[in-house]
Amino acid sequence: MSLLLDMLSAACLLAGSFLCITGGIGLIRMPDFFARVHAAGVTETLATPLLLFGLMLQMDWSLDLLKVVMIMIFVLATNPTATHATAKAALHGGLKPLVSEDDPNDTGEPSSKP
Amino acid sequence: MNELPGLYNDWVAIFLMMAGFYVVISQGNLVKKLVGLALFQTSVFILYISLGKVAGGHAPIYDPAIAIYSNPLPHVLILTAIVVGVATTAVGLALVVRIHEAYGSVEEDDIQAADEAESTASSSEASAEEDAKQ
Amino acid sequence: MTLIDHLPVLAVIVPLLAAPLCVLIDRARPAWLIALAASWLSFGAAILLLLQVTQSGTISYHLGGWPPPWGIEYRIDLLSAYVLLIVTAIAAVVMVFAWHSVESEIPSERIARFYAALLLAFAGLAGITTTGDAFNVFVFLEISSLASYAIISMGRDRRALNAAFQYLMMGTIGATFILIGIGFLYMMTGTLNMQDLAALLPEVSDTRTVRAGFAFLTVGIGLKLALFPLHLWLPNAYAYAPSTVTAFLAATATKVAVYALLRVLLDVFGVEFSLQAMPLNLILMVLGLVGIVSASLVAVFQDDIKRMLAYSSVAQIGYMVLGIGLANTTGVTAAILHVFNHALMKGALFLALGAIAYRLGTATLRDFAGLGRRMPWTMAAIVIGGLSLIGVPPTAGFISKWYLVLGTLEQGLWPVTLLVLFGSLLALIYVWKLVEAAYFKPAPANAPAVAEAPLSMLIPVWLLVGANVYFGIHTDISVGVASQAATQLMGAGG
Amino acid sequence: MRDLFGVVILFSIYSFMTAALFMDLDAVDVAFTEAAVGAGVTTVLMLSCLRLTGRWERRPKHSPLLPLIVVATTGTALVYGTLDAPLLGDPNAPAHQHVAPRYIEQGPIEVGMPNMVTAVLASYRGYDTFGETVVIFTAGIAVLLLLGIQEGPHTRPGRTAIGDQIVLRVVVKLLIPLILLYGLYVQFHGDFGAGGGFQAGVIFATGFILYDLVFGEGDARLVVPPDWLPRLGALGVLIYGGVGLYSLFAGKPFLDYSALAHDPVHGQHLGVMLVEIGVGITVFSIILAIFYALAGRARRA
Repeated sequence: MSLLLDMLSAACLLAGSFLCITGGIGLIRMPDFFARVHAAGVTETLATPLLLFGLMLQMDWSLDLLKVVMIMIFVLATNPTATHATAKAALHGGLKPLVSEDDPNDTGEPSSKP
Repeated sequence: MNELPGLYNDWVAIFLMMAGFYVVISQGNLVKKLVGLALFQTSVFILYISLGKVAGGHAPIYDPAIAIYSNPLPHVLILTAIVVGVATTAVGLALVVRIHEAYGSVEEDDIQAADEAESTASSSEASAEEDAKQ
Repeated sequence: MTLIDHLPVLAVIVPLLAAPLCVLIDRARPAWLIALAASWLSFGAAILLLLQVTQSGTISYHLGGWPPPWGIEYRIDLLSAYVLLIVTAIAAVVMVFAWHSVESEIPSERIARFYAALLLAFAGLAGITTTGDAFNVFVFLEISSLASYAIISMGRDRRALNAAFQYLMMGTIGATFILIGIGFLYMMTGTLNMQDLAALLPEVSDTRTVRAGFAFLTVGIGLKLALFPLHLWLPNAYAYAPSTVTAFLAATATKVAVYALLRVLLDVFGVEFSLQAMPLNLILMVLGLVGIVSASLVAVFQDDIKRMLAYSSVAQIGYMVLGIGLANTTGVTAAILHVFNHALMKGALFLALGAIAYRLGTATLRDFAGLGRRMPWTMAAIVIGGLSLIGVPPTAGFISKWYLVLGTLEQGLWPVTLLVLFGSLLALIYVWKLVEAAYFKPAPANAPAVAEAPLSMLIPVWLLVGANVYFGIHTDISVGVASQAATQLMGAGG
Repeated sequence: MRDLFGVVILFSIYSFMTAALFMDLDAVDVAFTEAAVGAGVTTVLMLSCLRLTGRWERRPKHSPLLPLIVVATTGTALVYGTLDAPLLGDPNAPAHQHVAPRYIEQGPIEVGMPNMVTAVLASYRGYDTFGETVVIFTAGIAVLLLLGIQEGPHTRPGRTAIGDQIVLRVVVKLLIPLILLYGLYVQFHGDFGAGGGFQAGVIFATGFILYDLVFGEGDARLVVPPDWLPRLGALGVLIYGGVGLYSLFAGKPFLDYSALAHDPVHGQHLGVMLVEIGVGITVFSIILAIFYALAGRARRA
């Protein structure tokens, strides 16, 4: 049983870490603002709960477990909201998503500038 | 233990400190100077906190199961210092806002130039008046 | 414990708690009355403390009831009681002066908060002089500095803002250096109490860490002190601040920094380490001399009188540092004496200037033309203050210069003596410029009619002028205490 | 980097990293504070300032040589200083030998609370913390002297700051009660775990700042009128000072909490709780006042 828990927890942690790294790479490497928001927001909304879940599997039933659950709820509420708000604000501010793959200058607005 | 790995914490803190210090004295933008100052102070905090660490120690909250704690005194000092840091930053930002309103710029060069123009204007005015009298 | 036993802490917390009261009430006149009462109470406490210390020796007060080095200790010895007396005396006098001056220079809805900030600056300075804990010095230093930045920026000229920002930058760098220095010392000794540090440092004083800590503390205090190459913030800050603020800070802030330097160099590290093992005495001497000569030269060419006196302050700091650098008892006595006397003379001069600014609105050299006849009492005060600045007998300035010259001769450094005298000569030139303008130039035809300053300004000015003359003639108190304090300091380190 | 917005955000990230590092070095209270203050409050204040002064920076013209020399000298001096320093984590370092053991061994007994940092902060070195409270109060006075504070509205304004961010508004509305509740938890749990008056004050202020940012001008100000804030701050300092004065008049030294009750340990506990409340009130009101002052300017401009 504990071996199974350990393996599951390790898998969660590894997956979470992997997503964190890809999110970071995406944040730097993606061509325009909205793609970056996607990388940072969407990826890490999954990454953080995975990491937390991995940690929860290692814990006993205690107050600390409850705290981690609350952190998870908090992150799940704020992270997508922040991403959504940022993207919406950018759209309001006049940034247009990059659509054409061939020519980054196509959109007129240099949206890759933060 | 070898000396090198045992001191790297200090050196990292020193490197960060000097980065902040460099920003403070070399940059012309007042907001950036304040960021540099905050960076400088925060890095000093790292130096302090790392000197309070005891190998194998735990956070200094009493628990019957724990025997070794890290030193709580640096933590207390740095709590105070953090407050001092944010207080300084707030006052600095308020000053920057007022400077921007008064001078229309937050670049040190512009402000210096405006100040000098004002000083020479008042003194040349004075000498002109003296000339007129004679 | 009776109330008398609480004097050390009362001298500091009375102004410290009066400040929030001012904010809570938020009306101009009650705020002023509170500030006035607090500063005079604090002054009274300081007098009693000095008496107590001269009679029964050093007082130690354990805050929170925890014995040092675990708790914070207030430790009043002769030196701190002496400096505390000066700071509280100047604050008490300045508060009397402040009412009219502040009313004319600060927007009325901000006066109450202005007094709160002034009280905080004062309480911070008083806290530095009384505490016996190294980290507590940093905390109170920041209280006084933050309040000073705010009240300096209240000057009417927009350049006051820039000056305050420069001061904030320099001051914070200085404070952070001090923090680093304290950190290094704590790293090597494990204590923050100054007496404890003094006891533990000799064991580890050979280490590079202690030497670096020493260097950072000295440079940090040097920044606060406006020691010669680090003085750039001072002239602007003093020139553009409101008159009350200039008078208060010029007479106290740098003095407290000198106190901190004395405390750290001679008490915590001890004379042997600071002035003999490290080449600091030479450095201090050279910096002091360069400061005296260069700042005096710059002062000669200033048109704005506040600026002129600010540069003169830099030069006077040079004298004090020179006194410390001489590394003999006479030199240190001279430095301590000059702390006292310079507070009196600069306080008098800047207050008199404040009175003139109250009547005229500005204080440049050309405004002074013919003022000797129009504001006779104020100008007479400036002349006597100026004489004291030059060091003419029978003013207080003479006494401290005399001890300084004695100190240099004791060390056989006659070129230094000559330079000190040269500095006085330069002071003569810039003071003469004032006198010439005021008494020998006719008032310009279109000059506005001005009356003599109001009595509430003249009394504080003449109190300080009177003190200048009094301590020039009756030297028992000032010299007596200063030389005892110097002997204590020099003796502490061997 | 010419974009100051980026600079500020990077600083915020740096601050957060530092907090993580502090956590690793066992300084939980400090980590908490650094995250709340450095990454939170400082960033918000800096951004409010940028909104007024402009986002872009001009390329500096000065030669970087002199600053480099100064920095190199200072850095060398520092590295020189560390050469004889105790190594990281060395339990025999002088810093851990002299004063600290008493805090660790006696702290929980003499002051009666498990969190040694709170014990040292509020009792052994309570006077430093009093000074710290005064520092933040001073900063508040300074900012108000410089910027003034806008009077609050008397009726509820309709317009919001950020257009039609429905998702944001709903989530924030759900979160704010939790944030305030958490602030209270941190305030009163500081004796046992990480936290205390300072952190609680910051968290509480953050809740209000968030509300003000999302729901636009005025709403938050109806709840706490801006012109009350400096007085509230003063009140906090006076609570702290009052505890000190009480012990002083009871014949014990200033801030000796054992004067507060017959049982010294009980008195310590009561005293620490009272002064933490004072700290919390001051920090909350001053941080909020500083934010209002900066944001109020932005709206007028």
